[in-house]
Amino acid sequence: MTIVKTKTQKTPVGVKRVVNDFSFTIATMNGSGSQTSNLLLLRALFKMGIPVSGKNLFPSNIQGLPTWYTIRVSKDGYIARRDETEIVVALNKDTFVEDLEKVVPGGAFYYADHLKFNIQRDDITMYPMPVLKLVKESGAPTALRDYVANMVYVGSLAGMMGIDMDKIKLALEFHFGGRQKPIDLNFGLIQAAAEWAVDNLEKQDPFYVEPMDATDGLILADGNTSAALGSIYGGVQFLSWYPITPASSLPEALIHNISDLRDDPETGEKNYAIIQAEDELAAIGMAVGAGWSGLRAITSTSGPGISLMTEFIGLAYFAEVPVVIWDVIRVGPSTGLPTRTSQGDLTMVNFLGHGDTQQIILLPGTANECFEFGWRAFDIAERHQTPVFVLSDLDLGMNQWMSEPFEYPDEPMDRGKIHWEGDMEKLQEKWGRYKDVDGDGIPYRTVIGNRHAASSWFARGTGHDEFAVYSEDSQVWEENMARLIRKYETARKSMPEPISENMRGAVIGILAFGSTAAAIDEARDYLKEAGIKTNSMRVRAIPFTAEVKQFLKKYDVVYVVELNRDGQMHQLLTLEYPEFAGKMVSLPKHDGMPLSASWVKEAVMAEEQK
Amino acid sequence: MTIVKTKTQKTPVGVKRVVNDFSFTIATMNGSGSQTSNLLLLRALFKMGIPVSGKNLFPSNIQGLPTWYTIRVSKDGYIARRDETEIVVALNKDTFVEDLEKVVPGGAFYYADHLKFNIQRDDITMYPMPVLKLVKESGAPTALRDYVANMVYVGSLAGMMGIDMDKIKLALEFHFGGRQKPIDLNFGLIQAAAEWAVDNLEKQDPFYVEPMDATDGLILADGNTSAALGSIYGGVQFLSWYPITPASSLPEALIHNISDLRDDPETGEKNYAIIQAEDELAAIGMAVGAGWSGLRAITSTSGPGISLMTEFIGLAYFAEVPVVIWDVIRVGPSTGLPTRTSQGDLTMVNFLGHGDTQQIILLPGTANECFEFGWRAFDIAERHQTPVFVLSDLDLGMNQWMSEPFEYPDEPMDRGKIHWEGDMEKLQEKWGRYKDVDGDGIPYRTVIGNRHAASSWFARGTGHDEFAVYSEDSQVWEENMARLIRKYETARKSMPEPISENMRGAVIGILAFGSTAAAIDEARDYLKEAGIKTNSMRVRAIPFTAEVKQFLKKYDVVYVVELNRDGQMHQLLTLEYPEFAGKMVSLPKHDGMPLSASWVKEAVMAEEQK
Amino acid sequence: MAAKKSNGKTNLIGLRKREYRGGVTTLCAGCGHNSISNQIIAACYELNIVPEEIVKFSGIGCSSKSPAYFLNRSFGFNTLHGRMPSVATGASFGDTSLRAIAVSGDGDTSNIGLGQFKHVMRRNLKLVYIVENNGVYGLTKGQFSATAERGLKLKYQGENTYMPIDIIMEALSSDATFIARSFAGDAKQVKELLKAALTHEGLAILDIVSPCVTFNNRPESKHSYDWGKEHEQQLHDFSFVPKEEEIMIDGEFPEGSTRTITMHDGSTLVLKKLESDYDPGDRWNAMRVVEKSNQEGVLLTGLIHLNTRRASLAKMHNLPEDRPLNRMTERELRPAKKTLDALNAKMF
Amino acid sequence: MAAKKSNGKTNLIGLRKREYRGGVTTLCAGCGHNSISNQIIAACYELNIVPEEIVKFSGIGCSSKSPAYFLNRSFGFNTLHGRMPSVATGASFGDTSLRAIAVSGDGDTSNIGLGQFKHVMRRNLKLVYIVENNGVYGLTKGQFSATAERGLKLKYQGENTYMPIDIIMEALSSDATFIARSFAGDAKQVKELLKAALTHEGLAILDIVSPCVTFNNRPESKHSYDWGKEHEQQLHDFSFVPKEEEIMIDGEFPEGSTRTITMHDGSTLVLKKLESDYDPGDRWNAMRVVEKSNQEGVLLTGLIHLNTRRASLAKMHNLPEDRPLNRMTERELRPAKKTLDALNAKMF
Ligand SMILES: Cc1ncc(C[n+]2csc(CCOP(=O)(O)OP(=O)(O)O)c2C)c(N)n1
Ligand SMILES: Cc1ncc(C[n+]2csc(CCOP(=O)(O)OP(=O)(O)O)c2C)c(N)n1
Ligand code: SF4
Ligand code: SF4
Ligand SMILES: [Mg+2]
Ligand SMILES: [Mg+2]
Repeated sequence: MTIVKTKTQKTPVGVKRVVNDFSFTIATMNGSGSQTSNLLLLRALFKMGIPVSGKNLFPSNIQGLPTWYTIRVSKDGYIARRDETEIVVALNKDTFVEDLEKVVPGGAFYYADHLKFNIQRDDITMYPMPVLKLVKESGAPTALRDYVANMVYVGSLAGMMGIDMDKIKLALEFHFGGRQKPIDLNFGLIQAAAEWAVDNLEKQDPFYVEPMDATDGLILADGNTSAALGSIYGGVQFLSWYPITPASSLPEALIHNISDLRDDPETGEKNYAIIQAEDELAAIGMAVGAGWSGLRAITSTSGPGISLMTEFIGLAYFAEVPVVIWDVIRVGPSTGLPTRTSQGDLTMVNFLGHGDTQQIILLPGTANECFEFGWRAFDIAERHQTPVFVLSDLDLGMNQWMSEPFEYPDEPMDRGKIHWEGDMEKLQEKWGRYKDVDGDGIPYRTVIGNRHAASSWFARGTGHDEFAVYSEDSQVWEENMARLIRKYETARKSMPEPISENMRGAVIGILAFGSTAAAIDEARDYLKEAGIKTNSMRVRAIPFTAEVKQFLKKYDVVYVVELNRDGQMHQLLTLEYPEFAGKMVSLPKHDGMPLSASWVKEAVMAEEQK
Repeated sequence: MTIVKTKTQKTPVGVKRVVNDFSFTIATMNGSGSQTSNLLLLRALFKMGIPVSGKNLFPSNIQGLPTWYTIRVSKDGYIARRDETEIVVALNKDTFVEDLEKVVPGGAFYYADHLKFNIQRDDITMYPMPVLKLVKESGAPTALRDYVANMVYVGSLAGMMGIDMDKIKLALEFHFGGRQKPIDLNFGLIQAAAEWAVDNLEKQDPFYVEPMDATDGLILADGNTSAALGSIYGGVQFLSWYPITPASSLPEALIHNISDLRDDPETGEKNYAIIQAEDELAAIGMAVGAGWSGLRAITSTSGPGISLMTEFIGLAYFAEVPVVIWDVIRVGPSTGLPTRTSQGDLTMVNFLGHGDTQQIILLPGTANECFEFGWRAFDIAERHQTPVFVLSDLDLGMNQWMSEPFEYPDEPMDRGKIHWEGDMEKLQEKWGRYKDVDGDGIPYRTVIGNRHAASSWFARGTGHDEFAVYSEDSQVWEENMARLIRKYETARKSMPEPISENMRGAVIGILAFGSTAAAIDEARDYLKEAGIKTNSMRVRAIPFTAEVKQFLKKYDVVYVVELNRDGQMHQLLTLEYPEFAGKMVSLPKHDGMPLSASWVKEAVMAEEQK
Repeated sequence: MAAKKSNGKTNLIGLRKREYRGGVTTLCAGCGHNSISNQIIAACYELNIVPEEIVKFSGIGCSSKSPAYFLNRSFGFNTLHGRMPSVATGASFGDTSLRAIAVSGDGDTSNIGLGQFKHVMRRNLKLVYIVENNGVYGLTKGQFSATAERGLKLKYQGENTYMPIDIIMEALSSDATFIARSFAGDAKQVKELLKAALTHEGLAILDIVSPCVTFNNRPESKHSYDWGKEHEQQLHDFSFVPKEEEIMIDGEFPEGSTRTITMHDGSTLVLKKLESDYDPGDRWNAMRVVEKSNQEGVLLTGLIHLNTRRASLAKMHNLPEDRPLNRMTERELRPAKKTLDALNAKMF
Repeated sequence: MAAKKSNGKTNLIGLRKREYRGGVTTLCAGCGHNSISNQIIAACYELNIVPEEIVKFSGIGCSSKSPAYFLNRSFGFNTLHGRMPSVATGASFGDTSLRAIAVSGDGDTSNIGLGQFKHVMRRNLKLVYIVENNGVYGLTKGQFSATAERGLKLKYQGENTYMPIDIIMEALSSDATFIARSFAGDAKQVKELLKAALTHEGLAILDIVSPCVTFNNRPESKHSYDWGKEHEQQLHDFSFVPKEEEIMIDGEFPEGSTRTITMHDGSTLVLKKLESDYDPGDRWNAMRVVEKSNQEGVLLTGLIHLNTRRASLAKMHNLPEDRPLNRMTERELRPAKKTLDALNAKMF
């Protein structure tokens, strides 16, 4: 590795450096290719050992509408979204004015100098960047100019804030998979921009980055890719999907990674199949078919797709077909805000399907957990022969998260109770597909291709007895449905347990799930500073495990924080633990944004002061 | 009207007559045409002034599988299903043995004498009927013989129990719309059978019917027909549907009745349109389109159809389109028991649609109410510009119910807040489709065809501001969603209030909804006899009105009785009133049968004795 | 001789062209969908349609967003993915005097929406149904739709292995009553076909190849501008003559080389023969010609099939002609009180 | 000379016919669906298929119940209304060595299921897809389905006003690889076509007119026994010769009047010319002939189209030939531990 040297700005006299503790936001237009440069910055910072997080705020549009990317560096390791931004990079004339307003006093405003606005703010520093000029000088082919223009801000920021050029190079090499030509072109421009900035701009803001070692051993990954990889390690055999934001990148990551990891290196043969279905009705139908045939089957979608899958989920629940459904939630109801994040599908999924149903729901909160639940969901689905939902969200799924590295599955695959020919031979009594032999509500199943003459059965969504024979008998119906409750209760015992964080002396609890963990961790620190000590619990599955009850029991008040309007987790907790309803306080937020610690802090403080 | 005279059996010596207080069950094969004779009996009894109810227990099959029809006569006016049957009429050899077992000791067993089984019971009376012989003698054309064979049991029962021949004739005339030929053929056979029975059978059982005047002014109707008629009086303008048991007879009744009531008598022109859609996705889509265009639109279905409608309901909720959806519930999950009754779609409908939604649900409990909610649902839907669900069930929808007569709407049609050209002219400020002008959460709408240049707007399921303009703004989203809660709270105030029945000194409450009312009323009498005084409340709508809370507050214990596995009404009440969770006891039953009073009594007693 | 023209500033009903415009497009610069929107604006302007007498519908996709970018003064409903036909069907009964324009995408129509697409053709709903066909899902970033040709290779998506669905063949097998194909790059033809479609008393399918410049515009792709420009072959030189105007056929073509068809409202379609005479009335020939063109790798455009004999959906419903259903009042809609007694008497 | 026969009690794999039976039917006596079930039993018996090597699928309807009434020893899945194709697609990957038989109804396929029907044809799933076509929804008591002819009058339903969907035309427009029509009243042809379909390496559509005796069997109805018997016209005298047998064409027809087609597994289809020679390879001619027969009110039966060149869905997926996916174990399915470090290193 060549060590790259470039100049960086000196700290101005009289300014107190703010190091590794601020946010900067890049305002561009959708479809302008800025995603590459933003990721470069994020990765370079991460490789510098600085805790970092990036949030992409994009419109439901392909090209032309405003989009923002915020990067937060935090020496304290906070990775939640912040409401404030110290630095703004303005490349979009349509939002120039509002972008300028966003900068906190004392902050900095970088802008492309061809965006001519006669507005100034004297409480911040304004840095014009000669984007067109530098691009022209770079010698980039005309077709690529718009695209590489984004490197100018990378370079400018690097020079002005002190981002390591080495690390940027690394990130570039990673991004271009080692292809030298684009690496050189882009890096040349970055360097030129950095030099230009150092030579021509006068640093007045106090924001700097400096190397740390706080990201050692960590990874930077988005939840959808993590889930895809986890599924591959979970032995996924069948994926059917239909494109939808923000879920598409899960199957797409699976498609782009599975060949290398799973194809037979000699023959190229595959032990899985992937189908882009004609819609979500078909996607879930295929996955249910595959699950029934003995494959580890998955589909992924978002709210509108879940709605369309409703009837099939009821069938899978009742015919007891293992299948894994990832719901990467966006803001609903209806088409809603397709590019905004939400935790709003919880009650719907919990009660999904007409008639009495109970769904198993996993709630990952980190990229690492997306990987883990990626494989574990198959074990749970096959063990319990039932659909398993994994509820992620746009923020977790599509943004880059700093996380513990993926861990290799610590348990062998659990294919559940499945009889093959040999098992059938050994049976003492007549096998019945829906017979509760072990008293745990989970029967034994067989799958197609089993050549034992007594192994076949006829699956259906209509009433059936223990031998899968059609039945309209009242008692048969009631017993079977009661067994399904038993099965659910069995599942409860092996659900991923919640994760708690404790503080000595806390009498207040905060309960949450999924992607809001980072904001809550951070908020708890602030609350502590404000004299309010809290313990927190992050629930990771429904049905709730025993720890949830203990948590609710323990505190005088428990704030239930979540990203939806109706406080859906609060609703499910109320239903399950009405005895604690009096001390649960619902704190829902539904603005489509990743949660910020300051909102949590304010919300809790407001309640506490009541 | 000719008064018809036939002989009836004398009471055997030493037998204490049981009058107008027993049940009899007719066991036949599906598709054998017995529905006609069963209804004849039911109607004749009703016309005799005897409180009566009929329950059809039929398989999911067109021809050949066993089917039972139970008629209960009750001088006390009880119309719930009973678990016991005093008399069985056996015409199906496949179930002969089990049918024989069903008769309570002291009861009677009528059977077709060509069904040769060498089984006897000496604790009941066995009455063979020479079905084939009498049919042959009737001179019925060969093609009709199987069909008219059912008249033999009508006649036999009439003769032996004392059913008025006049009334049977009346019922026949009604059934055949006055067509003399079939009336004569059938009536001839009935008379012959009655005479044969009186002459040849020796009455030993004590069960008789006698005229009363307890049905004066009442009607006998099934819920689906009632709903259809109510909708016609509600000014239904658009119906789209897809066949499904047990909902099909609602649109079919509408189709068969609307022409007479609504077509222009001169031109034959229609002010409504009906479409059998290709599936439920299309049925709801059409209804939503029609509702949006300013028509009173309805669709009806059962669980599987509701599942398929999920996404459109979310759209209608969020785009604020009035539409009425009847869910005639059958047993789920999945295809379940298509011909069995249930109240199992409650939580699913309540949380229907991804994202945060709140659905308005009406819960009729009588035929009269099906009529009323038939028209009222349109008013509620248009007033609140939202989907309105009406949850009926197979028992209420498809069985004949004694009920108060239909009442003409006591309120003028409420088309809600709708602006036409003239209204637009008068506006002082800019009209906005989603603007909460009145503070009740309900905005003003316009519909297509409005020629005012400022009246048009673009409906969508995506985020929108007060002027229906696309918006991804956080605050706009939150405010709009908060307004939808406001609207729901406005709706709460005008929901049909619950109906209570009180007893002096009761400290126990029973809360229920829908078709279970009859069983609960009856059970309360039995409980009283057993020393347990109860008051009851039948909830008729969600959102719950203030009375519900008062009821829960008032009693030491409230039993929530319903026909599903998970106690779904109990769940919704717990969610809304967790403070009373401690005294609510869930008593769910999910055997697919109409509820019986004895089950309710036993269930409550068991709890009380705990 | 040229046809009668408006004064240039306003059309015959006194509206300016901008009164037919919509909001500013948010689609990509160069997207085929934008040029189709422009032709819709032009066609309605030139046809002198009152914008309030149009209703717009769409499903979900880039294409389906476009109704927000034309005819701001018309009502519109941006429905669900693949299920616009059902909403349009229901809404059409509100006021059957209106005309309806629907925009859908190839994914919207041929993937998730195939069932509703086929069934709305069966019903012959009076609707101009435009499929803005680019072979990909634009809005979700370029996955193959069912109209993508087998063997098409896209950078991120790899190779398409399935047989394509041909919108026109589907319309022909469903016996739709107006079937046309065009190309967003052929503005004049798009506009003339739109005008004809707007006068059709039934379902008019317009399958318009509308390139997605962002995800599927490589020259070898059958939905690209380049491919379209190189391979378009017009069935005829098509023009629409509104009923107000005299039909004048200019002298270029010898007699006998022109076919004229009269629409319900009296307008005329003029089809000038190009290579061979084509009879859009012959559905079987249409199938043959379309399949041949597919096999030869030609983008055949023009009015492929027309049948003016079948009644539209609304016509089958015997509704009053003089006033729309959605203006009816309680007086008409609620049966009189006296009828109820008779009904109650029947309830036994 | 007759083909080789089994000993009469068992077939060549030693199974008795009753080992191919299912549960007792609950369909109406005389229902066309029952006779089709019987032919499925006969075809599988005669083809010496191991029942465990068949998988059955169906949607919802009377027809869709019938898989419970044949092949008790085969696995089966009675899925959702109209959505059998997707379930069959997913399940087919469990073990691609199996053969699959699907039963659907006309409502199941042409109404709610039209989209999935069309898309499964595009994918060429290896599946015998039988449409038991009676023009009505039997199980919900006789409402019109989309295949009911326009103008059909039923007592309770009134008159059908919509254009019918023709399953065969849909299959042709979707370019399905095996397309046949038959009539439940023509048991022999049904059986021979079934055998051929069972050896086809792709999707085989069998549209079988199967009268609903309870709701749609009046002689004037196009889905009735009477109508079928009177109007059936066979395209050819069709027979199937399994690969184990020598092809012997009996002398009735002069040379040149017989067409033989070899299937993937080496079996042969023998098509004897009746009125004119018919080439099932020519899709365009098929469309013409089918449409002509529809217009003439003829029930044209036989093998309408066959294309043995296109690869089946499974083949496109490059799966191992030697063992089924659903028997693979952790060793094959979970990548080795060492691969994870490399992955983690890439996560930045
Ligand atoms: C039920 C549902 N599934 C998926 C999506 C996501 N989605 C939005 S647009 C689209 C595809 C649009 O493709 P097409 O109709 O071809 O339109 P284009 O963008 O190419 O114009 C999809 C899959 C959705 N909105 N709803
Ligand atoms: C989603 C859904 N909608 C409606 C139904 C009710 N349903 C059951 S069978 C059937 C129609 C079956 O007709 P067809 O496929 O023609 O079969 P047939 O009974 O005529 O053989 C319908 C509508 C259902 N089961 N599921
Ligand atoms: S992504 Fe494609 S279809 Fe969508 S707006 Fe851009 S060019 Fe048009
Ligand atoms: S109703 Fe019709 S389709 Fe159903 S079993 Fe009876 S005859 Fe067959
Ligand atoms: Mg497209
Ligand atoms: Mg049918």
